[in-house]
Amino acid sequence: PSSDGGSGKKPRVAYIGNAIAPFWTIAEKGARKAGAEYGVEVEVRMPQDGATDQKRMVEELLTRGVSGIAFSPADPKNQLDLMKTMAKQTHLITQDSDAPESPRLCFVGMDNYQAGRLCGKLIKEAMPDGGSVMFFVGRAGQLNAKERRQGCVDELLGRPEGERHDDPPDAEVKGEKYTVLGTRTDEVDFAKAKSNVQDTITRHPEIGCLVGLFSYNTPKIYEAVKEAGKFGKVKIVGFDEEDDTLRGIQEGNIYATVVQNPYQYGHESVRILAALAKGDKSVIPASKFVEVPAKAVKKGDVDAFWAELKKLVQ
Amino acid sequence: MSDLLSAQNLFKQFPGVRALDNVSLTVAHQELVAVIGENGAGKSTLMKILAGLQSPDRGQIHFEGQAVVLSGVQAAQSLGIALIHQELVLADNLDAAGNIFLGREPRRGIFIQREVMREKAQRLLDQLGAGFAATTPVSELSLGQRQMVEIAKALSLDAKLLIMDEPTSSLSMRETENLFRVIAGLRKAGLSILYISHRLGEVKHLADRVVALRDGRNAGGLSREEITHDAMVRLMVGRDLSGARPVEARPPGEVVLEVKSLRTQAFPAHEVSFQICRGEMVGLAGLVGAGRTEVLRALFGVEPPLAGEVQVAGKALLARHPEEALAAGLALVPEDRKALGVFLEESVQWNVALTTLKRDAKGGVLVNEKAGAALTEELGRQLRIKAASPDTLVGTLSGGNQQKVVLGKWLALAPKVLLLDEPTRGIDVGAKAEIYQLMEKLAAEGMAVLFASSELEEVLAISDRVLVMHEGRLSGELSRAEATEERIMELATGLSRSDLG
Amino acid sequence: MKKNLGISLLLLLVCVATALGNPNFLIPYNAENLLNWVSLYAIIGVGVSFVIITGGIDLSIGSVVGLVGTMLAWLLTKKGWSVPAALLVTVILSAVIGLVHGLLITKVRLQPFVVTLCGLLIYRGVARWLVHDGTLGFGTAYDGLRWFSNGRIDLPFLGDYRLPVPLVILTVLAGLAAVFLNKTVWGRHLFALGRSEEAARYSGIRTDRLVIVSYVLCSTFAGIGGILFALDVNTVQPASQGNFYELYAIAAAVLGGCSLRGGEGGILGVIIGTALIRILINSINILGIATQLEFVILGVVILLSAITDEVIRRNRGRRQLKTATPTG
Amino acid sequence: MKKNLGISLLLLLVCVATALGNPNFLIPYNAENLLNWVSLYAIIGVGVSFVIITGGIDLSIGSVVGLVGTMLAWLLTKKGWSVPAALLVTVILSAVIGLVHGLLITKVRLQPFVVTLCGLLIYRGVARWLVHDGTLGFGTAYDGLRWFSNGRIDLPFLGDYRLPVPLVILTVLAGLAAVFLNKTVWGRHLFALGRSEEAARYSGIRTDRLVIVSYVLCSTFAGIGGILFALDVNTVQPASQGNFYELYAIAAAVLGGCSLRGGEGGILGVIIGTALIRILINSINILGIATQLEFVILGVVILLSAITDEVIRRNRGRRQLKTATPTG
Ligand SMILES: Nc1ncnc2c1ncn2[C@@H]1O[C@H](COP(=O)(O)OP(=O)(O)OP(=O)(O)O)[C@@H](O)[C@H]1O
Ligand SMILES: Nc1ncnc2c1ncn2[C@@H]1O[C@H](COP(=O)(O)OP(=O)(O)OP(=O)(O)O)[C@@H](O)[C@H]1O
Ligand SMILES: [Mg+2]
Ligand SMILES: [Mg+2]
Repeated sequence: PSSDGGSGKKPRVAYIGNAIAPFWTIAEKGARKAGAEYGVEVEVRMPQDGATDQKRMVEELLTRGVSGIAFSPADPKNQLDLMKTMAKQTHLITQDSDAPESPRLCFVGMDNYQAGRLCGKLIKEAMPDGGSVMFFVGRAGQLNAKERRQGCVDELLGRPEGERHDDPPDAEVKGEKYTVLGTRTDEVDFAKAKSNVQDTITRHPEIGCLVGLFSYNTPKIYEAVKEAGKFGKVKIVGFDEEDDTLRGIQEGNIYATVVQNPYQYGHESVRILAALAKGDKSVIPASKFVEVPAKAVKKGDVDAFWAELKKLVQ
Repeated sequence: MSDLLSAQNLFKQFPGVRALDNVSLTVAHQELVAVIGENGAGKSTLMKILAGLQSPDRGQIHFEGQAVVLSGVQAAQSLGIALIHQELVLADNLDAAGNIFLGREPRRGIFIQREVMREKAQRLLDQLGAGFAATTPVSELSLGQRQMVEIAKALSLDAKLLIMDEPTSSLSMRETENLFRVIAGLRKAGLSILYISHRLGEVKHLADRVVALRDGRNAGGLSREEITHDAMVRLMVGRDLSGARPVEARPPGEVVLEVKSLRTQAFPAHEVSFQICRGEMVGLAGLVGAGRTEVLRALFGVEPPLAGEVQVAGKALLARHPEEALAAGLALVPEDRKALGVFLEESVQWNVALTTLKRDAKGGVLVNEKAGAALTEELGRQLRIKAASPDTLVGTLSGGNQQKVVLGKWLALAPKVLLLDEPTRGIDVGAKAEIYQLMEKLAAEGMAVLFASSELEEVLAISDRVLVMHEGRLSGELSRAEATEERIMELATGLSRSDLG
Repeated sequence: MKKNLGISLLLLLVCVATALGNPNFLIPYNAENLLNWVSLYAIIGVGVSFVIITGGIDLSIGSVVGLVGTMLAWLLTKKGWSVPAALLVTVILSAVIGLVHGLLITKVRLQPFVVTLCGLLIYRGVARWLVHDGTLGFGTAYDGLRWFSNGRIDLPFLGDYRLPVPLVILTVLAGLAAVFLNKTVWGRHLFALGRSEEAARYSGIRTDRLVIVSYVLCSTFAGIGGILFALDVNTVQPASQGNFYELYAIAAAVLGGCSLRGGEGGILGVIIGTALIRILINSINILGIATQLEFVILGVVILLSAITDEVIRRNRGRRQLKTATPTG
Repeated sequence: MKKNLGISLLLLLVCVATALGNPNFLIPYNAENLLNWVSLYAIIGVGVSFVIITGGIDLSIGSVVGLVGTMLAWLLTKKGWSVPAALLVTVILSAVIGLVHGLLITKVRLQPFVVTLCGLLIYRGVARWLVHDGTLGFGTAYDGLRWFSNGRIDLPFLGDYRLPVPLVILTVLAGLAAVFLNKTVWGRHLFALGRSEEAARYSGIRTDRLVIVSYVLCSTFAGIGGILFALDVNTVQPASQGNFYELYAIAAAVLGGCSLRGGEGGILGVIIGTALIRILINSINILGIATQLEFVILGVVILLSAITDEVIRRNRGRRQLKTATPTG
């Protein structure tokens, strides 16, 4: 908690996520670190309730007075109004998910759809002979979940790059080698996340690969597969860098995870906002895109990645 | 003979009411002391204090010569003081036995011994002549039967001092007689009893000594020889009451209420038929559970009848809801006044004007406060409701005045037929006389009055005609001239004349 | 009413403290936003107060908000319905929901808690199923319609401050509700039945009908609130839209002096209660207090106000009256 | 008990139907998982039934589950406490929470709904604030401890099936609870006070004490459940852990024959109720029905069972009236 008034000399910038999740906790660390480095005060907000909470938080931050906001729109198409208001009153950049039609100054991050494509590639590697796949997620309707999933599906079905489909989350999609069985949601209830995996293993004992779309889903998949004694028979691929996920990769029981480097999202966003607050517009690239690439972490590179992560998060 | 109990200079203040104001009371060994007084005189408060349910603000209590502090029910019980409550307070999800021994279950360690409990309870109930099993859930017992459970519960305590706060208010004659037999037995066994009742006949029959309270103060006492009806009334109200109604019979008018083959939900197999005329006052007598309340409720549409034909002033009515009955010109003063008759947390005006809201509404929708105030004023005067102002909460009024509020609520609608269920239950003599006068006046003005009552004295005193019920059936009809206590009991118990002989 | 005095003072106190802590509290932008939110939440609060006055409860409000929002977005953007048709159908839907609650409670004699708990589950499930958990939004095509939820009316005498349209809607609805409750025969009957359903029936009041009406009103207000919430945020996520709103509404009603025992409460109190909740949340955020403490502070304030209320009531001696005259 | 017959039959029906629909329903893996979940949820259900029998309600259960889970993970992994110390403190914490509820309800005479609604807000907020919304996990260091939540005991006569440890814990706790409720004087007093507080008080029963005990038991069971849930999922997110669990628990209790009016209910019924809910969810999932319909089906089943219950009760009442022989 930052105190108001006294430290008023330092510009204040805000960093807004789209859910309460470990992903955003790591991003917060990066944002705070950058805040210290660049001499700005950082306000971090995570909405419990998606778009409704975001709107309220934005309004309150604008009232509180901030010189810049890094925003991860929960529903970019429908939040244009809100972003216009923000852009009018302060410096607005988007991060994590983009809203190209909005008047944001730039976007920090990587397309979740591309991350999904990357995930699809990993599934193919893990399961070269083909098989069936089930997705697990907290909220299927949330944009990042939708894009990650769609990227993954498009990749698995061998659809060409640049061709974005829109498959309903719970429908079965059959490709030549790979079958996507559907998506199970849990409303961020961890117990439900786990029992969803268990029920899937019961229903589809021959399933090939389980995919966790939200950061906590992968460890829950790991738990359930472990208890079912199915390590090796069922592949696990996921997103984000939870400790349990990385540990699973070290053991070789999780094939790989797609990491988006949330720490860097936070850090870069605040760096740019800090510069903007001081009137420095040069930080905005012409492409309006500050890429923080997603990458795959597999058994080979997990140790190095983890060490690096620990260093950053300390 | 030393005193068993001696309470000296008790004070008890409630917000706005001084319930006890320097009251003293003694009870000797084996003595039966009756405490009388008008509604709100402080009788129940005094008894609650002696039973440990409430603590006095000031005053001393000695029991068997020792100064005692009655800090709770258990403290009082362990001394040997037991209370039969005026209000029936039972847990109706338990059976009779469970209620009788509630809080004092026979136990082994922490476990209940159900069988032992049931046997003991059954013995107590049999002793009282209550014809039901100790395993009967209380939810299935009638009001009178519940009262028996309360009494059995107090008896089970093996107390030295038994306090009975209006134990007979919902008992029939026969049950009352049973109770009196039990009381006689207990006294022989050495118990002392404090007995409260508004039925002065009972008091006269039972009491060794009478103590009267008035407005929370001692108002004197009477020894066994001095006990007469008039003397007691004088002590209670501080003046003589005018005698009962004039005896001449009114000429009956045309029929206003005609009931043909009415079948109620409680007694689906039996039919009830009768007629009541304009200006007639008809008593409905019977034992507890005979179905009187059921008939009244069915007529009023609270519990719609299964079948039958009812005509009010020539118009057919089979009410599915009280609203329909009201529209047809019926009104019911229910038995359970506090739960069903009035809204205790609301004011006198609020209560009185409730039924006329719609009639007086501005544009048929908006509440007309002025009309309500005028009505309350008018009825308050007419019924002589004792309340500080129209804004006084009804819960703070005495029972008699609450009953007047219920009556007032209906009189404003000028019903053709007034139904009353136990109109004077728990009401003191003074207020009772006023209620009777009111009923008389209404009848004289042409209203048809049908009242159910368990007090034979009352039935005999004010009815033009008596209907008697037995097990859901109308077992007889007696004209004023025919009606005697004996005849009514015969019909109420279902005995024919020859059986009696 | 005297009853609202304490909480009004508290509201004032919070406002003054916040304004001192951060002067931006009073700028038009914040004031308008705040009033906007207060209005939206107060609409559902006013609705639930009818039900609370009858001694009932409605746990399904949040799910109704979610379902109505989802339906509206779905009808407009996926089914291409016209605006009036979609509005009409969603409002009717919510009224029908209330009707079903009322019928189950009065005719089948189920408990309000059970009925509306099932409602909470069912409507949420239906909303999610309808759109397969997808997020729906109005995009930019319905900016005209959205005026109802985020329009601002310029008034000459208010200077920089403008009047949020939802506040106007609330004023109209709350005004009607207050007249209904305090001035009409039905309102009086509603209070009577809240005090004692049986006694009300014995007085010739059609209690069943009134109970049904109160549930219909409650759900309808929730439905209207649901439409405004959806329009205001412009996007609806069926799994979370409106989650827990019933608790906010009930808390506001309790803060505002409604007794869950029935028979007590008023419209003004509910609005003040809602305002207190929203302003507390607002000030926590604009004063930079940790957001996580939002719930803690809210809970503590409600608890303290309930305690104060009870202590005052007891001193006034009304309680004793109640225990002095046990009923039934 | 006759009362549980209907729901037991329904349970059987759902099981048979699911087993026919997907034979995997009966394989050891699924059976064990199912029993595991049933046990965890039933523990909190048994807890809440004490409170429901007194005629009260506890809305804070889910937040207690969240707070206890968060505390446990925090104490063990961040504060480096020993396992017994951390377990002890979390259980005591939950008991103290129940104590506070009980005191507020009996001594200050607040309504259970209000007190525990505030609890719901406060404990959730405290949990989130404690770890700044971070997710905490036990990692692999506590696999021994986790045996309590996901251990399986091999029994010779069960063949491939193993006994989940939580089921053993539930059996012990439920057994104690059942003996307490049905065999001891306290249990009987609890039922009496649930139906009529006055009757109990006038009989010299310390009703306040009993009410407090019931809230302490409820919160403690929620705390034990919270520990097991946290261990079972191995990570705790304070903002969502346990959300809505009070509603599951209350729904299970209602399904199992507890009346929210107080004075009625039993342990076996609650367990069967929980089993029905969990098995329904399981079968929806393994039969491949859309997950979104889970809530709908759950809501409809609870509603239907409440309606059936009420209709049976009413018919029974009518029959008794008919056969009742009037005394005289
Ligand atoms: N708990 C209480 N709180 C406030 N006032 C009370 C309480 N109990 C009794 N009173 C008041 O004290 C007075 C005495 O009441 P009490 O019940 O002792 O009268 P009573 O003589 O038993 O009357 P009744 O014949 O109607 O039973 C009444 O005015 C009553 O309203
Ligand atoms: N709600 C009820 N539940 C069960 N039985 C009932 C109920 N109401 C009445 N009864 C039964 O119906 C019968 C008739 O009762 P009712 O109250 O009509 O008798 P009554 O003659 O008016 O007696 P009372 O003197 O008690 O008023 C009794 O046997 C009673 O036990
Ligand atoms: Mg009395
Ligand atoms: Mg009767």
